[in-house]
Amino acid sequence: MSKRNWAILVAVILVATFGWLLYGGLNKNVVFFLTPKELVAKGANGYDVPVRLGGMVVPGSVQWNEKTLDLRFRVTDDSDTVAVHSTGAPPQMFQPGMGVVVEGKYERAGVFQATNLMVKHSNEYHPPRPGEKPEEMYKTLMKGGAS
Amino acid sequence: MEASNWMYVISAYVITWVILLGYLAYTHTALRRSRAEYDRVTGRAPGEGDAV
Amino acid sequence: MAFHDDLRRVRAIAWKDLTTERRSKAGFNSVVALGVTILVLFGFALGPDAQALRDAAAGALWLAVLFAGVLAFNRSYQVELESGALDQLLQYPGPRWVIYVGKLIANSLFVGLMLVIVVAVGIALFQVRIPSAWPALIAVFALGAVGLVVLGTFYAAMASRSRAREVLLPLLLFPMLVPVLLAAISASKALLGGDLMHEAGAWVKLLAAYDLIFMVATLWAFEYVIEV
Amino acid sequence: MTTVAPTLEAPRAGRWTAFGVVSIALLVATQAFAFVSSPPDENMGQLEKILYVHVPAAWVMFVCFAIVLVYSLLFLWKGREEDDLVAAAAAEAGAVFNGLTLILGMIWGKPAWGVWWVWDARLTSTLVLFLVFVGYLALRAFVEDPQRRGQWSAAVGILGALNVPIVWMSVTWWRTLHQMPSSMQSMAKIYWLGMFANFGAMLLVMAYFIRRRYEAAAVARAAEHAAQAAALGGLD
Repeated sequence: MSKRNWAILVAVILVATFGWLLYGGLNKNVVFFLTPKELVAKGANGYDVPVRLGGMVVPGSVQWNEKTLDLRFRVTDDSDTVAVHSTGAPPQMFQPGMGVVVEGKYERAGVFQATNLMVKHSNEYHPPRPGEKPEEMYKTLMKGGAS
Repeated sequence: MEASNWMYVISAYVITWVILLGYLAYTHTALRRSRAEYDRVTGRAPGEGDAV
Repeated sequence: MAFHDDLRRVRAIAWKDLTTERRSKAGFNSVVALGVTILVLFGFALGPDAQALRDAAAGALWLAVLFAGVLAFNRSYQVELESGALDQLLQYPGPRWVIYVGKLIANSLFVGLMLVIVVAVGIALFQVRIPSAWPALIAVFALGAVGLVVLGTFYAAMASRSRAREVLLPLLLFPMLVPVLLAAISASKALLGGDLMHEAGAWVKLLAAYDLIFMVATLWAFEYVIEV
Repeated sequence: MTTVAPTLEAPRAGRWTAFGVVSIALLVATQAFAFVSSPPDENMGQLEKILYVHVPAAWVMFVCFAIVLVYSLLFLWKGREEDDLVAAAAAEAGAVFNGLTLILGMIWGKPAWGVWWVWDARLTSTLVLFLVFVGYLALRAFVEDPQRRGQWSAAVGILGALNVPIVWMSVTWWRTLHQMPSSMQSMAKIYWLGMFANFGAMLLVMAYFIRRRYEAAAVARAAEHAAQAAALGGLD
């Protein structure tokens, strides 16, 4: 095989393999976090093992106790909902309706005890609509207790 | 809250410029050194060659 | 016919390397001993908790194989460098990839045998429960070993002939191995835990794809590496 | 071992200096434009302004590694030493922008996500890419013979570039904390404009860096050749 044909063959195989990976090879099967539906579906295997849980904070579910630094809220993926308990002040972008990822353990009592709370931002960037002020929601959350 | 947000934004821009200008300075120093070496080896007086 | 000749040369080179190794068993024995030692050290670091050991077993096994393997890769060129035999090898007719494939085969057998021993010891030390999907686990270990040997043999061709052999091989090899190692560790871990998340399949796909990518790319690039 | 002295053309005095001054000034201008023109994001607030340095730096990093790939292939194909020096210059600039991307991402991650660092696929693969090209630069530092250095680092650069698709596709292949790439639909026009203006300006700065690093390496090689010629009692 000539040097040139050899190089072309190599290039074709590389492009084909990358193409296979890009289209249909991996379908987000590999996850950084579980959704509530997936965590619930694990059943007994999901309890008391360290996992990450990701989903949307259910609006109206957030309870923040400023004195004991207890934060309770529910996380949903529109299919299942899991109650989460975390301590300490949340990241400043934390708010109802926002995506979050929590690290911790799902206890048999049905509450996810989070040791770490992270905000998962969407890929949307927009200025606030008229009348809205950025971060106002966070302030109301942090000052007003339950929102 | 807002003040700390600005801290992050400002430090991001400061670090960007520290790294970019730092690397810029490094490229110029390295180029000047190479040219000096070239001039020394070829026996030309410094500065006689190509301007940086 | 020419291809047949190439295969004959491949076999000759693989045989030569393996014979050298067989004659001096000390090399193989010490590499295996190092792999087991690393496993023991991981055992100390991870503590006595049996469940913690079991969870970390996949990662510890692969890292032990990696660290021990690095020694094997540099060794595979050292014999020729010391005796100046590499120049002779390059004088022979035929394409350069023949040398690479021959060394790949020899290193695969060397690392494969080492892996079997280290994994067997690891399974005992870390109290790993063999899952029912053990054939898949063996396939994952085989695929991971292929990726390790392909990149290790390729980068050692450069590193073993450079000034900073000891540091350069890990520095070049370890980051490049991350796709392969991460996929192998994650797939082994998933399979050992019963694959509750159904993620092992995706990792095996990634592992197989990167094995193929690296194998083809190194086969092509080896000529440029060995000639100078 | 036949190596040709790099035929460095004498650049007209000030031509590249002017290019550098203009590109730096342009970057200052686009950053000021984006900073002033963009209203705070409804969730991010002012943090949205980090967009205009983090994302362009990441894109410029990808461009650098693409240049490494192309010039490494060119060098192996044609054997011109200049191509090797361009690839090396691009790899160094790529490592600089790669490091910048990582640092800016961490500065953004702390207030936006709540953590400096997570081991998700995007962050991890970007760090790995950085280490791959640190290895590339180390290899060059450890090998003296120019022909060997060129061919070896070309092979390492080409194989290293095979990791770029992982970084690029990581947010699509895996479910990560890092968000998916934004699109025209998911991002307000004014942010989009600021991002692209900054990318363009940073691209010019990158070009200037690569040119200057190439020039320094080429002059150094020419000096080595002249020294060799003088030692041999050559024509000089």
